[in-house]
Amino acid sequence: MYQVIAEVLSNKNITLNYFKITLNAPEICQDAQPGQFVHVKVTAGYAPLLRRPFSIHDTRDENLEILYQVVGEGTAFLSQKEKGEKLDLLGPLGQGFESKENFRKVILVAGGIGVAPLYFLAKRLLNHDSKISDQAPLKSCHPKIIVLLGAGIRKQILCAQDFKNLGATVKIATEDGSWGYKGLVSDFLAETLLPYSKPDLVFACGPLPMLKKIAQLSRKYRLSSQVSLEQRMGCGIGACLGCVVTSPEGYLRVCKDGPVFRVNQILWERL
Amino acid sequence: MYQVIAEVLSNKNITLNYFKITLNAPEICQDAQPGQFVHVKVTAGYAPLLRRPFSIHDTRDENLEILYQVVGEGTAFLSQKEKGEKLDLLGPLGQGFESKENFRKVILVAGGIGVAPLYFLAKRLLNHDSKISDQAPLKSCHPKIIVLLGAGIRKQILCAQDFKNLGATVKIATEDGSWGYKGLVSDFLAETLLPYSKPDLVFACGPLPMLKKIAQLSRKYRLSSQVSLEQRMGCGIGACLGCVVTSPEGYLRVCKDGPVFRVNQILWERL
Amino acid sequence: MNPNLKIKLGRISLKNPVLAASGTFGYGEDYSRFIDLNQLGGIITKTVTLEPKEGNRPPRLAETPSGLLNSIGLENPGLKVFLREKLPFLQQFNTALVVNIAGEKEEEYLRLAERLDRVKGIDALEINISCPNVKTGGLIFGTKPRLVFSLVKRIREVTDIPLITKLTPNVTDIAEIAQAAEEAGTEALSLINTLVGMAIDVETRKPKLGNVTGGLSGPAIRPIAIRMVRQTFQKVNLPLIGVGGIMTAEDALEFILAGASAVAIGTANFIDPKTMIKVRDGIREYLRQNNIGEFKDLIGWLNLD
Amino acid sequence: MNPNLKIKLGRISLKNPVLAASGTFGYGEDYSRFIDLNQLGGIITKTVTLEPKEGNRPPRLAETPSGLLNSIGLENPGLKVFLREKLPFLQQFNTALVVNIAGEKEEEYLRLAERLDRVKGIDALEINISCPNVKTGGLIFGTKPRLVFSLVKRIREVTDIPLITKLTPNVTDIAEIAQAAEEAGTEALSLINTLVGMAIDVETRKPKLGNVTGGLSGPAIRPIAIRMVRQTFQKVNLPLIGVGGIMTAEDALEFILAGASAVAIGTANFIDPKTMIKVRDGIREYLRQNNIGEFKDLIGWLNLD
Ligand SMILES: Cc1cc2nc3c(=O)[nH]c(=O)nc-3n(C[C@H](O)[C@H](O)[C@H](O)COP(=O)(O)OP(=O)(O)OC[C@H]3O[C@@H](n4cnc5c(N)ncnc54)[C@H](O)[C@@H]3O)c2cc1C
Ligand SMILES: Cc1cc2nc3c(=O)[nH]c(=O)nc-3n(C[C@H](O)[C@H](O)[C@H](O)COP(=O)(O)OP(=O)(O)OC[C@H]3O[C@@H](n4cnc5c(N)ncnc54)[C@H](O)[C@@H]3O)c2cc1C
Ligand SMILES: Cc1cc2nc3c(=O)[nH]c(=O)nc-3n(C[C@H](O)[C@H](O)[C@H](O)COP(=O)(O)O)c2cc1C
Ligand SMILES: Cc1cc2nc3c(=O)[nH]c(=O)nc-3n(C[C@H](O)[C@H](O)[C@H](O)COP(=O)(O)O)c2cc1C
Ligand code: FES
Ligand code: FES
Repeated sequence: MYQVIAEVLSNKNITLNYFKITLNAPEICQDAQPGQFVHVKVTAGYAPLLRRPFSIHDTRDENLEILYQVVGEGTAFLSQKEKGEKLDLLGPLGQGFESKENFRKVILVAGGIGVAPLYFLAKRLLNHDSKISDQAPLKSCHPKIIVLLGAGIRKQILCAQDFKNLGATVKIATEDGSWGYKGLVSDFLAETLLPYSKPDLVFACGPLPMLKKIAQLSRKYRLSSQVSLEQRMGCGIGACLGCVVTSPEGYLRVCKDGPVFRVNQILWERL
Repeated sequence: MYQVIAEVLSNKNITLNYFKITLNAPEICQDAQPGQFVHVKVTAGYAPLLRRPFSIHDTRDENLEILYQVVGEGTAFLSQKEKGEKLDLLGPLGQGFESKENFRKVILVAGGIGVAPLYFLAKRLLNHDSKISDQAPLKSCHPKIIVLLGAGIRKQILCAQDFKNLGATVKIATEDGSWGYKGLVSDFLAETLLPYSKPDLVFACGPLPMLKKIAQLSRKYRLSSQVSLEQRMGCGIGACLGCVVTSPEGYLRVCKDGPVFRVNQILWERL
Repeated sequence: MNPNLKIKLGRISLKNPVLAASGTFGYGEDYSRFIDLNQLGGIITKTVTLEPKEGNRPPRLAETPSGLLNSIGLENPGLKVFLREKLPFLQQFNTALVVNIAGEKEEEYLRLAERLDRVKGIDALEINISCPNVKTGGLIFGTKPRLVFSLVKRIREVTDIPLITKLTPNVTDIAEIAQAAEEAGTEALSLINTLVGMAIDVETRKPKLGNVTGGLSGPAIRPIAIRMVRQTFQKVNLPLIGVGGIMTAEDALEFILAGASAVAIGTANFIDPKTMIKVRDGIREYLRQNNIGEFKDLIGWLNLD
Repeated sequence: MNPNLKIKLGRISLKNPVLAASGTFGYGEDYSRFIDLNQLGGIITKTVTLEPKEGNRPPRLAETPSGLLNSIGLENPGLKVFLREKLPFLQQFNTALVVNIAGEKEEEYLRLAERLDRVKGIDALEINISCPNVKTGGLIFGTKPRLVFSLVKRIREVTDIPLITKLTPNVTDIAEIAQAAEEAGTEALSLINTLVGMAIDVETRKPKLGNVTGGLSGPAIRPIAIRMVRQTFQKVNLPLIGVGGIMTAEDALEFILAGASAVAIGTANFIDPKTMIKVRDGIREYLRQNNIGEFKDLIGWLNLD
């Protein structure tokens, strides 16, 4: 966990309102685990007042990548940062995805911008990254990784080729049917994958309804699933108790106890 | 008086923290009188919350010029506006400089950025501008115009050549003596000009101590002087009563009763 | 669909729910150069007192984060000049006219109300009770339910013009004050007036306002105002005019969902004279998008589960 | 010149006047990864209650213009866990340790004070009186001088640890509450806690906070906090800790010139964990530039003419 002033190396509009920013942040890259996030000060002024959390999309040596969608004031500010400018970051923060046992088949489910943390995860799972956590190596032999990418329309499907380049199997679902399965990615999972073969693990990130559906499917098929949750954050480091979600044992902090949770840690009806 | 969305035609850093911005604002230019100002929304956000007032430095056909110094948040925002961006302006506002009688000799005294409104005034006085107010033509025959420019250091002296090009006599005072008279421009006026020849009118704009000195000299030499005052503004159009200064008959609004006042309209000891 | 924006605050009829807040719009003249006053739901005048009032010494304005401190001090030309020079202008427009009045003694309010009672074209009086009450040693009228009750009741007795009581937020329990005004017979309530604040220039070590303290307005105070509207809405049965930091239609809608039947726009006029028109249009657009035909159906529509 | 930043608040000695405000700094662990806690004037813990408290339902945070609404609801693990798991960590540092306590009944405060009285290394207790008092039907303790007097006096009787009373700004006259606490024997006052506010999502028509209302903090409230510090400074003879919207050294200096002997930083920690260090350094720099050798000479130094 560091507070660093990171230089912007590039900040590109990929498609529609999606951007990728690359920052020089050696310390954060050194420690980063898939599923962790950085808490970013997007402006020097008071609008917005608070930092904004973003998943770590990738690290390459000293360079940190964030994949983000412009949805409001803070992300709009972020999208205006230019090469050479500096950003104040806290990170890496939170608990990432976990995978201790050996496994053969893993499904990654991304809804929209939820793809952001899953690329870094796939990379580690497929051992494309030498830096595997010392405490918890994600994987030792090559597993089969199926990545489901879902979005509203074709243009919103991000990173498909990147996942293929890693050696993952990529499947697409769009709500308008302009690419792949026509419908929600969670329905795709429910209808065409789970009934036929049970994965060892499911990792998911995306909008709440999608995650709820995955929680439901996980109960039905007795899957061990992990999801990355969102909640509006204050401190981002566990001190303010502002970002809680409800678990059977009381409140959990998204920023410190998460953002990645096992589905059974969460009281889904309270989200 | 109009509210216009004006396009930025250029915005140049002239020297140090001084800038000149040119805006396309036909209606405002049409009506503008020397000494009047525009009230500018410098940002879409709430920091700063209020508009910022700036004297009209010049008009050329449809183009309005503002000469400004970056001193805080608002002027910093203004300095970042680029060609093609739009600015929301109210103007022309307030009472400008007045000169009804014929006169032969006029002195214009500028302290620092106070030079801003005086260029437009000199231009009109010297008939370089065809558009002379219908109600109150500033001058009909060519008078002698002496412009005193004062500042801390040589680099802060603005527009000297511009005034010369108009045909005015320009005299300089700098506090460090790096150009012209060494000392305050008001002392220069007091020591080297007023004792020898009485001008018909003195027009001044600059920091408060300078204006106070001019008020004092005006009493001493029975001069009819007009000064442009500053006060923090709310509405800029006379409604909020936020920008008042004290006169013998009560408060006057800088935005509507001024910003140009005759020195004897003001209770100087209350400023 | 063209949603109906008309709304009645008791006996006061507004063609739309957007008014100019007292003290930020003068007596309308200045703003009439920038907008068509006929478009407004109403105009609440700058506070009028019985005698002319000089106001506080400058500087009278200071900016704070998302806020504005003012210490105008109710400067106004007094009732006589108001009636002679300001009112005729305002009477020309097809918009509700609310005259805001204040005094340092109950008698001053009563004299004002009596005199205005005889004047045509005034739709309501707004009673500004944020003035220090000289009799009770400078205590603010609006902070004591007992004083508010007595004041409103006595004004009620001398005039038949609908009364709006404007509440100060500088109190422990605004709903209690609201109830006192309700019992005394006010037709509606305006809330909130400004919160008392202060700012200091650390270089000169002087207060930024000549009067040392001033009233805080602008977006900074909006969450407090919305809460007070909600709190009051739950306790009284009167129409409320929500005021405090409204810059956009969305802000206005927050107040309306919290329980306001109308809104008044203050500080935002300084930033954009067209704010009120834009807010009105934005409310209409929201109703249209949500298929709500009547503005009044939106009032207090807060989803709680 | 190296100005002396040491300051005493009654019996409480601070090495510099910058503290962490309650509830924004947890129990110090999280922030110790980012700053050296030994550099701080003091740490005020998150409120501790006798029993564990679950807090309010999420969402618990909402942003407003220059402000933050929170409705954490005093979530904390309770006294026992605090003593066992949180306190030992805090005791390691060379900085004043202030434990903030709250209860719904007087007895809860008393039990807390009694138990903490026996613990080493606590420099002061901060009494959070912004809790609803169950006995008086949910009325907030801090809004009634009588309740404040009784509460502080009784706590005073059960412990010798210096007491700081933290005042709520949601009152008509904060100085009156301050005086009650003074008479009851508090060593110092902290002001202000958050202002009650509310925000609504106009699309869903739901309150932005699960708890509907919350406490407003951040730069938006600073002018109100400064005014309250000044107002209290003029009425009581106690050292004051100024809190509310401090983001920079300049902001802190406004409070100090208004009469605060120290400042506490809340929301700003979220935005920059180094804020407190920067504020301390900035105060030192200001003293140096103005040739003031002793921090304490600056307190309340307001130029009025
Ligand atoms: C752990 C974590 C990781 C995240 N990773 C990414 C990422 O990699 N890429 C990315 O694009 N986004 C990510 N997000 C979401 C991102 O933080 C928000 O989109 C961003 O904070 C919005 O800021 P804004 O000022 O642009 O929008 P705002 O103006 O604050 O809000 C715009 C809209 O977005 C909603 N919103 C804002 N913040 C959140 C939030 N934290 N959770 C849910 N809804 C919110 C608001 O309710 C509003 O409807 C992540 C969030 C969390 C908590
Ligand atoms: C009628 C009028 C005409 C003006 N014409 C010009 C002009 O042509 N060119 C130009 O550069 N400036 C002009 N000014 C001054 C200009 O308005 C201020 O410099 C500007 O508002 C500062 O905004 P800011 O946000 O950058 O500074 P802020 O952060 O608001 O303030 C920075 C410093 O400037 C002081 N300051 C800010 N506004 C004013 C003000 N209105 N009067 C006095 N002090 C102030 C503040 O007290 C502070 O010390 C004029 C002012 C008035 C009232
Ligand atoms: C400059 C100024 C002057 C004001 N004068 C008055 C007044 O004379 N009478 C009154 O009742 N309220 C007065 N107010 C308060 C406003 O009517 C309004 O209640 C307050 O500003 C909050 O709304 P806002 O945030 O939209 O400005 C004044 C406000 C400002 C900013
Ligand atoms: C998230 C959050 C939690 C808080 N929790 C507490 C608390 O437990 N006890 C308390 O006395 N004050 C609490 N406060 C109030 C702060 O201590 C402080 O008084 C207030 O936030 C104003 O200061 P600021 O603007 O610097 O944040 C909390 C404030 C915030 C923002
Ligand atoms: S954001 Fe503060 S605890 Fe999670
Ligand atoms: S700024 Fe409003 S009256 Fe001058």
